[in-house]
Amino acid sequence: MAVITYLEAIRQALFEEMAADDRVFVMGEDVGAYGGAFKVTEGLIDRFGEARVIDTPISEIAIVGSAIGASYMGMRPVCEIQFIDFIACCFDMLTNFAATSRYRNGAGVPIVVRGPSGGGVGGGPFHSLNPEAFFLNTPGLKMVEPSTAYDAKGLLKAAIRDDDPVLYFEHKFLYRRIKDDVPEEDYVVPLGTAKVRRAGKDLSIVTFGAMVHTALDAATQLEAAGVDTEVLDLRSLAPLDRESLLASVAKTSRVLVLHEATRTGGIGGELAAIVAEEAFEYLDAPVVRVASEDSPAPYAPPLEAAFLPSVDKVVAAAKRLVDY
Amino acid sequence: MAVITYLEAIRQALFEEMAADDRVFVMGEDVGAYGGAFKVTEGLIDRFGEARVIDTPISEIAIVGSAIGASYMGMRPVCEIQFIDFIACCFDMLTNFAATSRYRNGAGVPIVVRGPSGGGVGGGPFHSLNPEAFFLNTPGLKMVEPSTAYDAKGLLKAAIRDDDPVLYFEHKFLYRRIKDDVPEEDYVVPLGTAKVRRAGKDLSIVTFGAMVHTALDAATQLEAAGVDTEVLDLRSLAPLDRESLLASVAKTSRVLVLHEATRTGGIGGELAAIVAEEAFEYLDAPVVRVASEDSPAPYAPPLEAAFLPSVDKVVAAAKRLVDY
Amino acid sequence: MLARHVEERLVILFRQSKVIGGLYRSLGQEGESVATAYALERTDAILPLIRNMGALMTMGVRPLEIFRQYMAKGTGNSRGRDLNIHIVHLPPAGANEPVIVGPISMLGDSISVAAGIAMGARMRAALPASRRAPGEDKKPPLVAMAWIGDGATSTGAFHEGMNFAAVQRIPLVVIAEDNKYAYSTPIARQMAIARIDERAAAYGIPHEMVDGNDMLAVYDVTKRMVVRARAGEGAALVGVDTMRMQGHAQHDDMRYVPKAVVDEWQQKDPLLRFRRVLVERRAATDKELDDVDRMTKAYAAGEADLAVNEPMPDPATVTRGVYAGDDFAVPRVELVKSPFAEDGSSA
Amino acid sequence: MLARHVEERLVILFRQSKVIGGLYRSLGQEGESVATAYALERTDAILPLIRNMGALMTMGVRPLEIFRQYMAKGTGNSRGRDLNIHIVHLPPAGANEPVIVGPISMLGDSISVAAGIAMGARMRAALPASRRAPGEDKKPPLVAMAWIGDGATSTGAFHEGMNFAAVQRIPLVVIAEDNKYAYSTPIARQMAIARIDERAAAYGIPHEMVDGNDMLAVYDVTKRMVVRARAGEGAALVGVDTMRMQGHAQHDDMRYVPKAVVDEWQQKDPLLRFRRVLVERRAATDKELDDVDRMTKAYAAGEADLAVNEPMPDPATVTRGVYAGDDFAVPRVELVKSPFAEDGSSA
Ligand SMILES: Cc1ncc(C[n+]2csc(CCOP(=O)(O)OP(=O)(O)O)c2C)c(N)n1
Ligand SMILES: Cc1ncc(C[n+]2csc(CCOP(=O)(O)OP(=O)(O)O)c2C)c(N)n1
Ligand SMILES: [Mg+2]
Ligand SMILES: [Mg+2]
Repeated sequence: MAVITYLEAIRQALFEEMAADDRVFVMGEDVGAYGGAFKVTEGLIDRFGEARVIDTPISEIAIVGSAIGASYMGMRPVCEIQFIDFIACCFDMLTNFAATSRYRNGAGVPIVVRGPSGGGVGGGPFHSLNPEAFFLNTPGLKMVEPSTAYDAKGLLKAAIRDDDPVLYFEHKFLYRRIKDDVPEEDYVVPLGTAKVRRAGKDLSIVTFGAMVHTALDAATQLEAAGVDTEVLDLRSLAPLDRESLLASVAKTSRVLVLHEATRTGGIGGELAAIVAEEAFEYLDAPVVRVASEDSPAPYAPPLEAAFLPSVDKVVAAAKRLVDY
Repeated sequence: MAVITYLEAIRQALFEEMAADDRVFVMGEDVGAYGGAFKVTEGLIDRFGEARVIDTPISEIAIVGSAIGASYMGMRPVCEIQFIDFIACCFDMLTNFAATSRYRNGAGVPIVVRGPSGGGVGGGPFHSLNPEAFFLNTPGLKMVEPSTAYDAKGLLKAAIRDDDPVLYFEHKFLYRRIKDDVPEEDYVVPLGTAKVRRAGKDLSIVTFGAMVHTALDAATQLEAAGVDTEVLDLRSLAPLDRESLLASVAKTSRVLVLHEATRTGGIGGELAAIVAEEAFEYLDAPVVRVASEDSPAPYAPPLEAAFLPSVDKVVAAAKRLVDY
Repeated sequence: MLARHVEERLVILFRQSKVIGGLYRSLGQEGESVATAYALERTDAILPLIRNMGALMTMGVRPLEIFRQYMAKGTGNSRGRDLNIHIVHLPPAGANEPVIVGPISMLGDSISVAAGIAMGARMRAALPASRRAPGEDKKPPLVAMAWIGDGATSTGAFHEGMNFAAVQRIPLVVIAEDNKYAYSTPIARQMAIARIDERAAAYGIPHEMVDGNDMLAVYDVTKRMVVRARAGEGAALVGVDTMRMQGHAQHDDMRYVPKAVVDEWQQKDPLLRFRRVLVERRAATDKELDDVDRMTKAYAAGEADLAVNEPMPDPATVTRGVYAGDDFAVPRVELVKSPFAEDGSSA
Repeated sequence: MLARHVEERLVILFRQSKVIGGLYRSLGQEGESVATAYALERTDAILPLIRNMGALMTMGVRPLEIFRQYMAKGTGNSRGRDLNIHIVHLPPAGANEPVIVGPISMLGDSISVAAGIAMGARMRAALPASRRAPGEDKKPPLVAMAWIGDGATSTGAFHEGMNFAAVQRIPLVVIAEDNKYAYSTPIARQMAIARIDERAAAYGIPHEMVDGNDMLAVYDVTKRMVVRARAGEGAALVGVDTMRMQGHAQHDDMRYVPKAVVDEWQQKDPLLRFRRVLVERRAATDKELDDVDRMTKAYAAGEADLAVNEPMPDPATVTRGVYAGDDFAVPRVELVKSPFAEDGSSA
């Protein structure tokens, strides 16, 4: 075991998968000589050369489109979107082409599209996106977002080995802030499996990504107030691990859904709907959502702090929920 | 009053708004000489000329981008996306540019982006889209989808006069199938207002667009089975008319959310979440969603029929709900 | 100079495309689809658009497959899930078969996918022998060919794909079809250049314009571009000057096209011209060509009849095969003896 | 030949841009931002990108506005909501003020927005008099100018916007900046053409390449394009040859750029060159220029000091002004006496 950062875990996953499988390659803007805007691909070009670490033009459509083509030929491309916000530029290629290809003609598209997501670092309206809800209504795509270094590595390996297109959202706030134990030996975190980060019996906080840490901090505060909080880290957003979600609700009967994307139209709607539809009999209280405010992501630190979900907001909502 | 089709209602709204306000103009692929792929803009060019009915290159980004620019100069552009599926190609321009402009710098973007949506006409995977969930997580956009000729006209007029970017989804299945009474005099259907299409006390079906008619047919069948169904037509998807939604739930205590987009990640999640969060005490049963199956839209008629929500599926779900 | 048997092959293919294409809207421009694809090797990749059915058949796709698709049969490659010529054929790495990726409706998207296919093939060729499939080493370097309409060259997707292919020196040959209209929009409202091949000037790749209704000329120019692409000299674009002689689709009466233009192009029909050339050069007699015509018509009719009787897809399968793991069997595209079968190479 | 006072104005603007730009990464290429914008009229539209702060100031934006933005102050045009030079100024129709649309980060998007602004202005000019604002009739036809980096010309958004402007003959002048890199990516990995202005060959519009560090040459070429655009002759593109002399942003040490290249470009610094020219032509003495330098440095420092003391935005306002109706007051961009104020026209 070694303690490494979330960022290093991603880098290791790329490195090891490329070393183990010649078909894996990386492409994106500035991923080669520069090692990526956040240095996630640092050192890859030295080891694997220009042919497998491709610096592309500023062309998100071509990055994803050519990855699809290469994957048709048996390759395993991993595309970096420099900031995940720019995934909007290749939305068509992902939703219309990649997502439907297997269904239409049995032509699987084993690509990974990854990039730095999320806020909390003063990125402003164009560098703070949490895009999962954009893609949740498109069958054929898979989506993951890790919250720990362990998962960052294991989920990326699983994504690369997966035969379907996987969107891998890495939370840039966690890149260097989160460190944890990662085994030396090869492992994967299977897609579609959530994980209970903290067991509890009074209340379930269902979340993922950077918000897992917010939830855990809130749980610590709530403990002091006598509330025993369960924190469920979804890890996979598509497919969702419905069993783990429903099991947690069955246990606590109270659900707080927490995500960093803005509230209306966010993935919290889907989660709340699953609970309201399939675990209604277990519910003792409304399903509460805590999320970012319904506005674009602002730049100034005081605004961003007011915009994002915070430990305080989570604690307050959780208390309302247990008092219901 | 005159009985006109849904399609004609849209055409009339464009015609009247252009006649009343020189700042309104239309642009899109084949909207001019040809009158649009579905003939929605037929005759406009004869009356208003090429300068106000602009045939563009196949460039969805440029269509929306130039509309934003023109709107900055005080114009009121109405863009046609030939099939709404192609809105994926300008997703970035809408979500990143148009939606955030007012928030960032106070620069409003009074544009309308409209186009034929939805399935049921054998359009296959690329011509059957219901895209509302793609945009629901982007504050700054408004979205509407009419179910009647009256609303088609009134909502489009409201959208054109609105100072924010409005996505106007017209359901192509309804174009020539739906006819109703439309006043001769000018009127609008205000954005953000739902409408009870059928009052009932046992169950609320919350829906919009073509599915309103499916819901009404189901309600008729359910009546025979002794179930008194309320059908709420949302009309506006952003902003949602929460008051009408909650009022209906308070009345019936049972909610069936119905939409034509695929189930997972659809707008039904948001609707169910609102109900589960804000009307929990009224609920006597789970919030049930009926939607298209989680796959791309298939082409063959037997597949499409199995894919789409049907009257039978709605009736069956409604019965389960009242029997809960 | 083309060998006689090549010309004969061409005419058979061309007729096939004519017969089926006549129903489905490539009237007046079928020639270029056939003549361009004919410049490829059997194992190359094609990404046709809706009007390039001729290219499919040139690569050996059995017409039955196309009828199945048009009729949304459960036996077709998309099993009724997608339209007309939207078929995909990804043969095993070592097979002596073409890579085929049918259109997706979002115009322009296929260019970067085509670039990726050719790039992926190049990467495969660099894999260690142990990683390669039996037979793979014997295949010539893959060239990808994609067709694109005048209108579709206005899309951002076209631009990004072309530029990427140019920078990466990818063996991609793009056939840009100036058929005068995109739906109802005349080319002058689509671009401010007079020659469609100048779209390529922005990418620093070779480009040439050719009379699209002169099949032999189309073949010659395309062949040159294919040869240099295969030799590692990178992407190229061929502009073809032709005319869409019917409406965009069946419902379109084309009233926006001046009658004089239609009449003028009627004279230039590629079929009639090619026939004249064949006869002049004594490559075929009128009688032989009439026979070919009858033969292909009958063949097409037979294929259509076969398709008609095949079953529609089972509604119970509607959600199958969205993801891997639930692999819902996909029928392989049937290939017939193609022009490449006989002589190995098309030249 | 430019009149002396024009040259003097230019140097003041240029120095301003240098001082502020030095902090924020347009080092080595500030000259072209100033010289291109200077070819516009006071009432024209600009859509600068992040490195074109000089263009903002040339149009009269008070430096204070830029400091406010960089410091995320509540007093700035975006009220702390957006970054650096992301400001927007949409003056009332009749005002003698420029239209300014600051960058959005999605590269390429601004091109079609710029096209729409110029098209919208043209449409406004066609409105009946009763619909037009007082003073609007007296304004010259609006020309929009947008800047775009070498890297950003690879985007689909660039292509669609350029093509649209070309087809619609929109008075748009695009300044394409070859500054050798896009972040760390050298231009050779961005495009397979040697001259960036050839991007425009695909659109059938005039294009020219100019030494971007020769401010007078940049001005001359740009002015020509602006004049023809204003005369109704449509869009054009000016390619500027320059060099980004710092990393992409502060964290980037530019180790991917060979030292020799940096040294070579150091010799071509636009400021030093312009200074030499001014002195040679006796437009200014060294002493005068040193004075200007001191003056602008002091001015910038004063502006920065003002901004520092202004309040941050109130967190309670975070959701205000997402939609119309809830109009949260937006401070108008402060304009200062600009070079255009004096002589009406810049030429
Ligand atoms: C991105 C996108 N926008 C719009 C359409 C709708 N559409 C389908 S075909 C067509 C015209 C295509 O014209 P062209 O590219 O010239 O090909 P042609 O039909 O002439 O062969 C249009 C606008 C589309 N398929 N894709
Ligand atoms: C669509 C899009 N993709 C990626 C980025 C990330 N990005 C920001 S600046 C930059 C490099 C820009 O290079 P260039 O256009 O040459 O401008 P320069 O920085 O040299 O002035 C990149 C890749 C972006 N802003 N937009
Ligand atoms: Mg065409
Ligand atoms: Mg650059």
